[in-house]
Amino acid sequence: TTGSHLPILQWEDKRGLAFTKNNLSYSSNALVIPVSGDYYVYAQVTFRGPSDTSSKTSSVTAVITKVTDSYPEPTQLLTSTKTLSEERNNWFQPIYLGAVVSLEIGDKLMVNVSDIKLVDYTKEHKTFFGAFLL
Amino acid sequence: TTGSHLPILQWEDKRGLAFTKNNLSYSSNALVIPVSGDYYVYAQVTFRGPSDTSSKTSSVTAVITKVTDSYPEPTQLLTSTKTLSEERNNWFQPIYLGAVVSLEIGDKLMVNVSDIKLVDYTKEHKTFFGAFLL
Amino acid sequence: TTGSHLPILQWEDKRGLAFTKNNLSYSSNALVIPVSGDYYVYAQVTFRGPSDTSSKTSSVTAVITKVTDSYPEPTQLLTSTKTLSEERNNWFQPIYLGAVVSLEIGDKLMVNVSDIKLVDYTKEHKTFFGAFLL
Amino acid sequence: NRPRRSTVKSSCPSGMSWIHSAGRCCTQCPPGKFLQTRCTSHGNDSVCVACPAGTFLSHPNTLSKCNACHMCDHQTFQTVVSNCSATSNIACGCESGHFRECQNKDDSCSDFSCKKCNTCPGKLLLQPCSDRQDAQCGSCKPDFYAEGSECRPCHTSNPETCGEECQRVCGHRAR
Amino acid sequence: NRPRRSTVKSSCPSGMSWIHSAGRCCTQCPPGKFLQTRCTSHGNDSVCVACPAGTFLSHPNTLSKCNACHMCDHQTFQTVVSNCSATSNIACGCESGHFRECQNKDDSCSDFSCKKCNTCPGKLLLQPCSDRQDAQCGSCKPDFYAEGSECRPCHTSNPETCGEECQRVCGHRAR
Repeated sequence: TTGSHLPILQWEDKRGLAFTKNNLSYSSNALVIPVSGDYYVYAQVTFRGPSDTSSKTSSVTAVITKVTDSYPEPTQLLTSTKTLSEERNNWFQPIYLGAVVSLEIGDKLMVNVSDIKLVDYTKEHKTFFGAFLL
Repeated sequence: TTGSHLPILQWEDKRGLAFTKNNLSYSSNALVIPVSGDYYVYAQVTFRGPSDTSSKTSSVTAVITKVTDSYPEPTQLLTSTKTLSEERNNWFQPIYLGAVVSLEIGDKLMVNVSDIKLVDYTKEHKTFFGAFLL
Repeated sequence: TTGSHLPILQWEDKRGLAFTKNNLSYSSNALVIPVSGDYYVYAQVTFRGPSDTSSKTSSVTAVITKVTDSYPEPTQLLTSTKTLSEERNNWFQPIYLGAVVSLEIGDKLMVNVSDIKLVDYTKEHKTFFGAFLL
Repeated sequence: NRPRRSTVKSSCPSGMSWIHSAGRCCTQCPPGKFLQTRCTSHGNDSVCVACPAGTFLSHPNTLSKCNACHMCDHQTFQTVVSNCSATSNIACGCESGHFRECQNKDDSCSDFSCKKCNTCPGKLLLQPCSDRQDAQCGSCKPDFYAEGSECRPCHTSNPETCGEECQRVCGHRAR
Repeated sequence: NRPRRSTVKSSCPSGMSWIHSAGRCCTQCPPGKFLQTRCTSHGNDSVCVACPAGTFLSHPNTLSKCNACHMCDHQTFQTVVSNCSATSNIACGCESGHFRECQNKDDSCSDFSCKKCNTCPGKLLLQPCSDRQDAQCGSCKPDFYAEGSECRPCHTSNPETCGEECQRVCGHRAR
């Protein structure tokens, strides 16, 4: 399915507010599910522009995707798309995603975005990603 | 109180990513609370337009409403309203809502929207609704 | 760090949908953490304008901040900033924030906003703030 | 399978509600009161208590809490039409010289913005500004000439700029 | 009721903090270090360890983790004014030829966008571009004539398009 072909965000998993515990680990851009069950999965991506004035961005998209050994194609779990009407130069557009999904041990969760150059990576409290077992 | 007079969304509760368990059941457009307690209730509605160019939409609204046997009027639990500044033709506007609310056994939760014709129902990962007991 | 110098919102903690329990108390504009642990912290702020036409608002910001005895400066936990492109007069802009953070007993959580005059305080289901222990 | 008649819950006579924990119908609390203590299976009836200040309930109920009153948005020209009472939520309207522009197309118009009424400068007033509708302006008043969507008084027109329409309306004077 | 003096927590002498689990005041860690192991009630003192690379703490503290350094946004013309160290966060400014437009009206201006400085083409420079303020342009330089908000050099003006202002400023040459 689509979304998975979009660039994948990399995350910091130790420093500052970031942490992993209860065996929910982070490796090669993905959260790895240690125990099968229902998880509340969430992410916020702050997009900001323009990165370079040439490319007129018309929309931004954030997707939380699941990769599993039991199926060759990634699955889009949560998607949020916002069109941009801002002609002004400096714009900010936050996107928040969150929902309960059923996951299996070994499943990997990743965040894909429409354009990595538009992601505000400068402050940990503006762009973040997480999950917790219910 | 208001919000309840707005059209009610219908949901898929079995296929794909959708599921219900622990007796939290879905019937006639509502999640039915099996056990009194505090629940984290959430929903995302992706609005997109224009449905028909004639009706100039100035804003979109999503509301999570509670219907209970103990009171004849529905109660608005969470509401999010966004004005639309997009004159461009194709626009997308996601709205996410989530919070903890105290619910009683038998209470029903529904999602109302300002205009059903503007809701993107095409993909399960773009518009969703759920709740879990804390 | 910044964010903390922005005005702090006051909250209703008893009437209507508002409640506190399990010793998570509310005092002087802050939720006070009773037990160290990981909490899902969230807030929605509905901004609306114009409050007065003179001040051209270009963006709105909501921040969830932590104040702790173990460090003299508040820490920004979650931040969401949205630029406003609406020239029209009446606009609405909801901002939702939510994530898991590790908190210590006695830590205080507050919500700061870029401009209090732009916050829609009229309905409890449009602007809210909460946390629960995982 | 045939929908099993639920033995647990049966409909109650009017003025009463089924209380799950008591397994029987108990009297509802009247508007303005909430159910502080539920009736019990062995006879104690519902204990109802008045809604605290700032809260209300408009209907008979078995709620454990009253609803919080809304507030009017004074920053955007809203005014209080009727205060919140124990039995009814606050009602908001618009300051004079403003009308209500409903946010949703439904009828209740409970979510609205207050917009300035059109004063129809220099125009005939077809319909005055009302609660939910802007004033309707007609054509230009006598001694006013149309310029674009505006109506200008003849006495301010000067010969150089007095176009066709202006000549037609104010003609005799400008010559 | 009189606020009960909390027996649980008493204010500590400077340089020390109340440690809940130890029920006593213990020495704080200095800036640049975090509290790896808490002091205990029976005598072991706080064990402080240096903040790992990419983290910092600017004040004495009893935090179990250091704060993560921010980063400068090179994509929007930000540059590093001072690198993150164990005791202070990174400080960002704007590339030359840009000034900081603060996002919030407060003074700290820690959230800002870098805007291109006005180069005042053909105009007198009243005030050069500074960290937080755009250049202030004056009127047209000698041999430049005003056209709208622009200033155009006389030598590019040609007789047909040389309007009133252009004549006035560059008059002698165009004739």
